[in-house]
Amino acid sequence: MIVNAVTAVLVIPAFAAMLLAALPGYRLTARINVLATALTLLCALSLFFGRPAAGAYLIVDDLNATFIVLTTFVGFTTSVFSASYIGHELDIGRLTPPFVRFYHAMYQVLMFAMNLALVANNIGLMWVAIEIATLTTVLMVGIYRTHEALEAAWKYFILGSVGIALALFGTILVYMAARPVVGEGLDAMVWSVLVTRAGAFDPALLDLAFIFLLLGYGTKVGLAPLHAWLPDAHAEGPTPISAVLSGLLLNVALYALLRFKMLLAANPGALAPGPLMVSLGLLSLVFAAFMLYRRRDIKRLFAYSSIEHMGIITFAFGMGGPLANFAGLLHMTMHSLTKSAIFFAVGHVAQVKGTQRIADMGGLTETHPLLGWGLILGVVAIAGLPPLGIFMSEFLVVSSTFARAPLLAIVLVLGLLVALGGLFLRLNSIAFGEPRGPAAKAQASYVPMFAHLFLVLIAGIYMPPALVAWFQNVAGLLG
Amino acid sequence: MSPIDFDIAHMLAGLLVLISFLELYQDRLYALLNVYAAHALVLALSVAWQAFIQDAPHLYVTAVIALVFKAAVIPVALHRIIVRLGIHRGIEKVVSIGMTMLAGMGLVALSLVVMLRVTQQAGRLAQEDLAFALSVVLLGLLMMVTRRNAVGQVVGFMSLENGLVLAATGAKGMPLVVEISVAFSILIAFIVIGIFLFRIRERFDTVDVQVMDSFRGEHR
Amino acid sequence: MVLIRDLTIQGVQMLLVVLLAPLFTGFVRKVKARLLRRQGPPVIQPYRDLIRLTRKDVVLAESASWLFRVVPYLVFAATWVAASLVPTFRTGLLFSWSADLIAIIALLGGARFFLALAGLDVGASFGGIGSSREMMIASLAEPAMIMIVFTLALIAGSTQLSSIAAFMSSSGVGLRVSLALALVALVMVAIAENGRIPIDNPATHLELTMVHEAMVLEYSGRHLALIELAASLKLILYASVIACLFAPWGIESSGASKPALFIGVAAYVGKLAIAGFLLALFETAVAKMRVFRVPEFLGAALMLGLLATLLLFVSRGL
Amino acid sequence: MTLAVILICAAFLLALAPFALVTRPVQVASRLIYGASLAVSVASLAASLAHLLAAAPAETIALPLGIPWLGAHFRLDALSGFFLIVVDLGAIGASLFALGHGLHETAPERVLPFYPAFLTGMTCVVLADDAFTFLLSWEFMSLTSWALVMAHHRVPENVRAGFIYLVMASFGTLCLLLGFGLLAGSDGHYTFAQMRAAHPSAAVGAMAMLLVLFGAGSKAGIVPLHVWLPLAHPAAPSHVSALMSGVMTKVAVYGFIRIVFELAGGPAWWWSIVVLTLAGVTTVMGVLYALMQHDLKRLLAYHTVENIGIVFIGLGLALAFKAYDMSFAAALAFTAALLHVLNHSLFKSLLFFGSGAVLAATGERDMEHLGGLIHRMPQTAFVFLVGCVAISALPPLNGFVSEWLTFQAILLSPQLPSWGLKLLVPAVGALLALSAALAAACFVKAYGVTFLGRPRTQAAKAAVEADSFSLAAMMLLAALCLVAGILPGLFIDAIAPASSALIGARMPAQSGLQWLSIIPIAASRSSYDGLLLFLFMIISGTLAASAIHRFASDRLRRAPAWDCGYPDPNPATQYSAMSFAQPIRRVFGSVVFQAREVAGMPPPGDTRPAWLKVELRDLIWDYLYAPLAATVGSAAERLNRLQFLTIRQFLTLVFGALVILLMVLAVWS
Repeated sequence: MIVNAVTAVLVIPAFAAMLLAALPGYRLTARINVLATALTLLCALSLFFGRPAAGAYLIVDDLNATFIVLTTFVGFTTSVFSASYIGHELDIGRLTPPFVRFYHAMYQVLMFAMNLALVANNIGLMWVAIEIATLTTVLMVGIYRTHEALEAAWKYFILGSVGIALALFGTILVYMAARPVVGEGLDAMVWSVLVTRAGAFDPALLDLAFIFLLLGYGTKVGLAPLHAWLPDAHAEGPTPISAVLSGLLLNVALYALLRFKMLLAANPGALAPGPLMVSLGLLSLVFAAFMLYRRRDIKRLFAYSSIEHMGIITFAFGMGGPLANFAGLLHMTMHSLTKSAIFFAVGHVAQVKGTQRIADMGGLTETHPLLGWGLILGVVAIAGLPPLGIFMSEFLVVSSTFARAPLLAIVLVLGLLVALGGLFLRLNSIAFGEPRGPAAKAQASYVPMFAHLFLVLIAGIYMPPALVAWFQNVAGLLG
Repeated sequence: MSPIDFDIAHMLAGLLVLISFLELYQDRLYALLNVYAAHALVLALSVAWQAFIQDAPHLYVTAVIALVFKAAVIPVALHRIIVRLGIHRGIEKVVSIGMTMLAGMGLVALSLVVMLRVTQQAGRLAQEDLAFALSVVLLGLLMMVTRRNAVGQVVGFMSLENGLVLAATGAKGMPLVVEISVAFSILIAFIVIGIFLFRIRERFDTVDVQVMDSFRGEHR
Repeated sequence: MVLIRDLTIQGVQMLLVVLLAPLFTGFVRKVKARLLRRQGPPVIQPYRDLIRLTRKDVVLAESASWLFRVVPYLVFAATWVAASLVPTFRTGLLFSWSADLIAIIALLGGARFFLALAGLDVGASFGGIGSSREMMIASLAEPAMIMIVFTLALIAGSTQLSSIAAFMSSSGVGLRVSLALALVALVMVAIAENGRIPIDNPATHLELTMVHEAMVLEYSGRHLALIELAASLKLILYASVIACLFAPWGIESSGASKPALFIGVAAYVGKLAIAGFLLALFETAVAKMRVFRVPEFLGAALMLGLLATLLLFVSRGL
Repeated sequence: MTLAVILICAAFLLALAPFALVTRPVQVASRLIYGASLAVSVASLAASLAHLLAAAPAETIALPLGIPWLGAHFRLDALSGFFLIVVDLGAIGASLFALGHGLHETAPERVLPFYPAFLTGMTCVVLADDAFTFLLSWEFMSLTSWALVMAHHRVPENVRAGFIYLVMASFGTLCLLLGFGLLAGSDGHYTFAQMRAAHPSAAVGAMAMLLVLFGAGSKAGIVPLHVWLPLAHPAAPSHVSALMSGVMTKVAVYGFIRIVFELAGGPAWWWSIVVLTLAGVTTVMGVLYALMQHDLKRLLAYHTVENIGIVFIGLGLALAFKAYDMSFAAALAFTAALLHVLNHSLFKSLLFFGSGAVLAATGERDMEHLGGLIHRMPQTAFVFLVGCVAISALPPLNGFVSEWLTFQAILLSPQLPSWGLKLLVPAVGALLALSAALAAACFVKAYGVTFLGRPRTQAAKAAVEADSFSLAAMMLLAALCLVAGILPGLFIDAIAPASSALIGARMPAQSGLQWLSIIPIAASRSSYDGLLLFLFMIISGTLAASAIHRFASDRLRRAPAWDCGYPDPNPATQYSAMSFAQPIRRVFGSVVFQAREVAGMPPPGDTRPAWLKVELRDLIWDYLYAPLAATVGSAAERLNRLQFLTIRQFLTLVFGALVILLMVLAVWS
C-alpha cells in the first residue's frame, strides 16, 4: 500500500495505539500521545495541498477534508491538555498507571476510528468505524470505575448499540436502494458512486433508509429525544474525553448524516430530509435549552449545551441552501473549538475545586482569574455572543431562516434566548459571587484552551478567504 | 428463482417473526432463553438458505456464527449468569402480555405497510424479507422497552440484531455481512460480559430502585 | 428710537407688575375682610409689611446652606421675569418673544423648584411637609396648565401670549365650549398655584394643612420679603394671564399712541379689581379642603383641560 | 478621511484593553486607560464635529472583516456624526471623571479592560453600515457593559442585575436580528445600502418596525422592556453608569432611528400610534418609578427610562408627520427628539457623576443615609444642582429646550388627518407635562434629601469634596448644559443635516436669528430665547439683590432652626425620601404600584416605637416577568425529569421516535 496522507491519518493513530498499549509510564506515553496526534494533524493538513484519488474504501473530498483537519486539530490540542490533566489525576490517585496506559491507547484508537469514519468511502466501513469509536468511548467513560461512571458507560453502551443497530438497518436499506441501479456488490456501498447515481434510486426506499439513519446516527449526534446517553457520558468520563466527545465525535456522526442527506438531496423524488432534520434540530435546541436551568453538575451543563448546538447545526443543515449550510459548517467548526476549550477549562476547574458540583465553585474569577475568565469567554462564545465565531454562524442561521420560515426562526430565537439564560444563570454561580472552594493554584496548561478561544475570536471577526471559499464550496455540495 | 426457493425463504422469515411474538409472550427467563435459541436457529437456517439460493458461500459463515454463537453459546452463558447471580426467574413487564402482543401486531402491520409501499422496485424476495426483518427489529425494540429485566432486554436486543442480519442477508450481494454479524456478536458478548463482570444486574431498570437510583444521572 | 420706546414700555411693565402686586394682595385681603364684615387691614398693608421685613435682620438657621440664601433672589427673579412677559396693558412687549406661555409656566416651575429645595435645606420637618405637598400639587397643576395652553394654542395657532391675546380679541373666536372649560380649569389651576382657599390658606400658619407657609417657615427678614413679594407677583401674574386671555379688551396692541396706552393701563387695573373681588368672593364662599382632596380638585382641572382640547376637534368638526 | 480617523480612534481604544491587564500598579493603569480614552475621545469628537458642522457628504469604508463575502461596512453621515458626538462627549466626560474617580475603584482589574472596549462598541454601532457589523458592535457593547456591571460581583444583587441585563440585551439583539433578517430578504442583502435600495413592502416594513421597537426599545428602556435598566445601570461603577444611562441608551435610539426612519421604508400612520403610546406610558411610568426610589443611582436610572420616553414621543410624532408627508412638522419633532438625546446625555452623565462623587465620598447610594452634603461638598452640590434643574426641564437650561420643542411639535398634531392621532397626541402631551412636573418633584426630593438638610449618618457627616478631575468633568458637563440651554439654535442647526437626510426637511436655520432665539415655525406662533431669559433673570435677580442690600438691612444672624418652635436635633426627624414621596405615592401609587401603607401604633403607655411600612409592587414585574420566569422555571422543572429516567425509558423514547417517524412515512402520500 502506498503511504499517502490519507492512510497516514489512519496508520499513525493505529500504530500509536499499539505502541501506547505496550509502553508503561506516564510521562513518555503522554508525550508519544501528543506526538502522534501532532503527526496526524500534519498529515491531515497536507490534505489541503494534495489528496489521493478516491478508492473503493477511502476518499478525501472537500467535505471531509474540513472535518479531518478539524478532528485532528482538536485531537492534538486535547492530547496536550490531556497530558497535564491526566498527570493531575495520577497525582491525586483517581487513576492508576495501568489505566493511564489503557487510556492513551484508547485515545489513539478513538482518533483512528474517527478518522476512519471520516475518510471512509464505503458506507459500511463508515458504520463500522463509528461503532468502534462508540465502543472506545464507552470504555473511556467507564474508566473511573465509580458507580456513576459505570452507570453512564452502560447507558451509553446500550443506547449506542441500539442506535448503531438502527443505523445499520438504514445502511442496508441504502444498499437495497442502490442495488438495482448500481448493481450488486461493493460498488453499491461506495459513497462516491452512490452520490453520482442517487438520482435514479427508489426514492421511497431512500426515505425509509434516511429515517433509520437519522435515528441511528442521530443518537450519536445527541439529538433529542435520542440524547440520553450524552450528558452522563460527558459528565462521568475523563474531561479530555468529554472534550473529544463534544468537539469531535458528535461531528463525526453528523458528518455521516450529512453524507446521507446529500444522497437524498440528489434524488428528486425523495422526501426532503430538511423538515425532519429541522424539527429534530429545533426539538433538541429547545429541550436542551430548558435542561440547562436545573443542572448542578458543571460537565452535564455543557453536555446539554452540546445537545443544543448540535440541534442548531442540524437545523441549519436541514434548512439547506448555501447560506444556511455555510452557517451550519461554520457553526460546527466553531462549536468544536469552543466546546473543547470549555471542557478544558471545566477540567481544570473541577480539578482545582475538587468537585464538579456547581454549587461548590463560586467566585472562580476571584480565586483563579485566568481560568475563570477563560471559562467566561468560552461561555460567551458558546452562548452566541460577539465578537466570537458562533455569533456569526447564529447570525447567518437566524437571519437566513427568518426570511424563509419566520415561525421556525422565532422558535429558534426563543430557544437560543432560553439557552443563553440557562448558561449564564449557571455561569454566574460558578464564576462570580463570593469565592467558594479551594483557591490553590491550578497546575494546568492553559495554552490549548486559549488557543482555541483565540481561533474562535479571530474567526468571529475575520475569516481567511481561502477558508471561506472552502466552506462555500462545501456548502454548495451539501445542496 | 424458483417458487419453492422463494417459499422457503418466505416461510423462514415468517417463522422468525412468529418466534419474535413467542418471545414477547414468555414470562419466565429460561423459557425466554430457549425461545431465543430457537429464534437464532431459524435465523441460521434462513441465512443458510439465502446462501444457498444466492450462491453466496460467505453467508454460510454468518449462518454458522448465528448457529454456534447465538443459538448455543449466548443462551447458555446467559443461563449460567442467571444461576450464578441468582437473578429472579420471572420477567417483570411494564405492560401486560396481551397489550404487548397487540402493540406487536400493530408494529408488524406498520412495518408491512411501510415496507410494501416503499420497496416496489426491489425484488419480491427482498421486499418481503425486508418487511419481515423490519418487523423483527421493531418487535425486538418493543421487547427491550417493555421488559424491566436486564436479561429480557438483552434478549430483545439480540432478536433485534437477528432482524438486521436477516435484512442484510436478504439484500442480495451485500458485502460486509459477515463482518457485521461478527461485529454484532462482539457487541452482544460485551453486553453479556457487562452483565456478568460488572454485576450490572438490573441496570436497565432496577428492581431495588432506591439503591440504583442514586447512581442515575445527576444526584437528585 | 423704536427700540428705546419699546424698552421703556417693557420697563414700565416690569415696574407696574412689581408695584401693583402687593396692592393687589392687599386689595383681596381687604375685600375678604369686608365680606366677612371685618374692617381688615388697609389696602397698603402689604407694602408696609415688606418694608418692615427688609429692615429686619435675617435670622438664618445654623444648618442652612448658601442655597437657602440664594433661593429668594432666584425665586423673585424668575417670577418677576415671568410676570413681566405677560401682556398687561400692551401686547407685543419687547422681550415677549423670548418666552411663550409654556416657558412662562416653566419659569414659575423653576421658582417653585427652588423654593421647595429651600424648604428642605434647613432640615426641619415643617419645611419638608411644605415642599413635598407643594411638589405634589404642582405635579398635577402643571399638566393641567399645559392642557389649557394646548387648548388655547390650538384655537389661536400660537403659544405666544401676545398672539393669543390678539386672536382672542379678534372677532373670529366666538363662544366655544372648549374655551369655557379651559377658563374653569385655568381658574382652578390659578387657585392651586397661588395657594388660595380651598387648596391652601395664605393667612394661616402652623396648621397641618399648610403648604406654602410651611416651606418658607425658616425665612426671615429681607429673604421673607422677597418671597412674599414673589408670591404676590405670582398672584397678579395669574390674574393678568386670565385677563389677557379671556378678557383681552382694552389691551393696546402694536400701535403706540399714548391715549391707547393709558386706556390699556386703566383697563388692566379695572380687570385686576374685578378679578380680586371675584377671588375674595370665592374664597369667602368655600371652605378649605383636606390636603388629600387636592389631587381630586386638580385632577378635575386636568380632565377639564384635556376635555377642552379634545372637544376642540369636535367643535371644529361641526 | 474623517471616518478613517474615527475608526482608528475606535481601534485604538480597543487596543488599550490589554494594557489594562499588564500595566502595574493599578493606579498607573487607571491613569493610562482613562487618560488615553480621554485623548482619543477628544480626537474622535473633533473629527465628528468637523464632519457634522461642515455638513460634509457621507463617507463609507468597507473593511475585509465580518461576514467574509460581505465585509464590514462603515459609514459616517449626519445622523451617525451627531450620535458620535453624543458618544464622544459622554466618553470625554466619563474618562475625565474616572481619572479621579477611578482611583476609588475597589476592583479596577474588572473595570479597566472593558471600559475602552465599551467605548469602541458604542462607536462602532453608530458607524456600522451593514447588519452584521451593526449587531456585532451592538452586542459587543452589551457584553462589555455586562462585564462592567459585573465588576462588583460579590454583591448578589449585581449578579442578578447582570443576568437580567444580559438576557434582555440578547432578547433585544435577537429581535433586531430577526428584523434585519426580514429586511435583508432570503438573499442575504445585509448591507444598509442594499436595504435602503430595497424598498420593503408595507408588511415587511411594519414587522421590522415592531421588531426594532422591541429590540432597540429593550436596550433604550422602553416600558415594559425597561426592567433591566434600573438594576444594571446603578450596579456598574459610576462613570460607567453614566455612560450606560447617558450614552448607551442613546445608541439604542440611534438604532431605532437608523432602521425605522431609513431602512424600513415609508412609515404607516399606525406606527406612530404604537410608538407614541409606548412612549407616553414609558415617560410617566419611568418618573413614577423614580419617585418611589431612595437609592440615588437607581432613581437616576429610572429617570433615564422617563427621558427615553420623551425622546420616543418626539420620534413617534416624527413618524406620524412623516407618514402624512408633513415633512416640516416631522423635522421639528425629529429635531426635538435628537436635541433631547444630546441634552439627556449631558445632564444624565452629570448626575451620575455627582452620584458617583457622593458614593466615593460617603460609600452610600441610599439617600436616606445622606443629607447635608452641600456643606461638605459645595462644588459637587452646585453642579449636581445644575443637573437637577436641567433634567427637570426648567429654563434656561437645556432640558427645557428639547421638551419645549416637543410641545411645539405636539401642537402641530391637529393638522394630522388621522383621528386616532388627533386624539392621542394631546393625551401624550398631557403625559409629557405630567412627567415633567413629576420629574421636578423627584429631583427636589433627590437633591433635597441628598445634599440639603442635616447629615443623617456619620458617613454623610464625614464626606469630603470630590477630587479635581471629577469636579472638572462635572463642571464641563454643567457648562455644556447651560450652553445648550441658552444657545439652542446652534445645536438645532447642527442637527439639521441629519433631519434633511432622514426626514427630507429641516427646521429653519436658527443661528442667524435675532438674539439667538429659536423659532420653530413662525415668530408669531412661538419662540424661545434662552439666552435672553437667562440674562433677564440674572439682571432682575441682581437688581433685586443690589436694591435690597443698598436700601435695606444686610445683616445676618445665625441661630438654631426655628421649626415652629419645636426643633429637634435628631436628624432622623427630617423629611426623608420616603416621606417626601408620600403625597405623590398616595395620588398615583395606589393604582400604579398597588401601594399599601401599614402602620402600627402601640397603645398609650406602651414604649415600643410606632412603625410604618410601605409596600410597593412592581406590577410589570409581577404580571409580565415573574410569570415568564415561572414558566421557564416550571418548563425546566418538568423537562428535567427526563434527566432521571431509566435506560428502558430512554429506549422507549427512541422507540417512540422511530414508530412515529415510520407512521409519518406510512401516511405520507
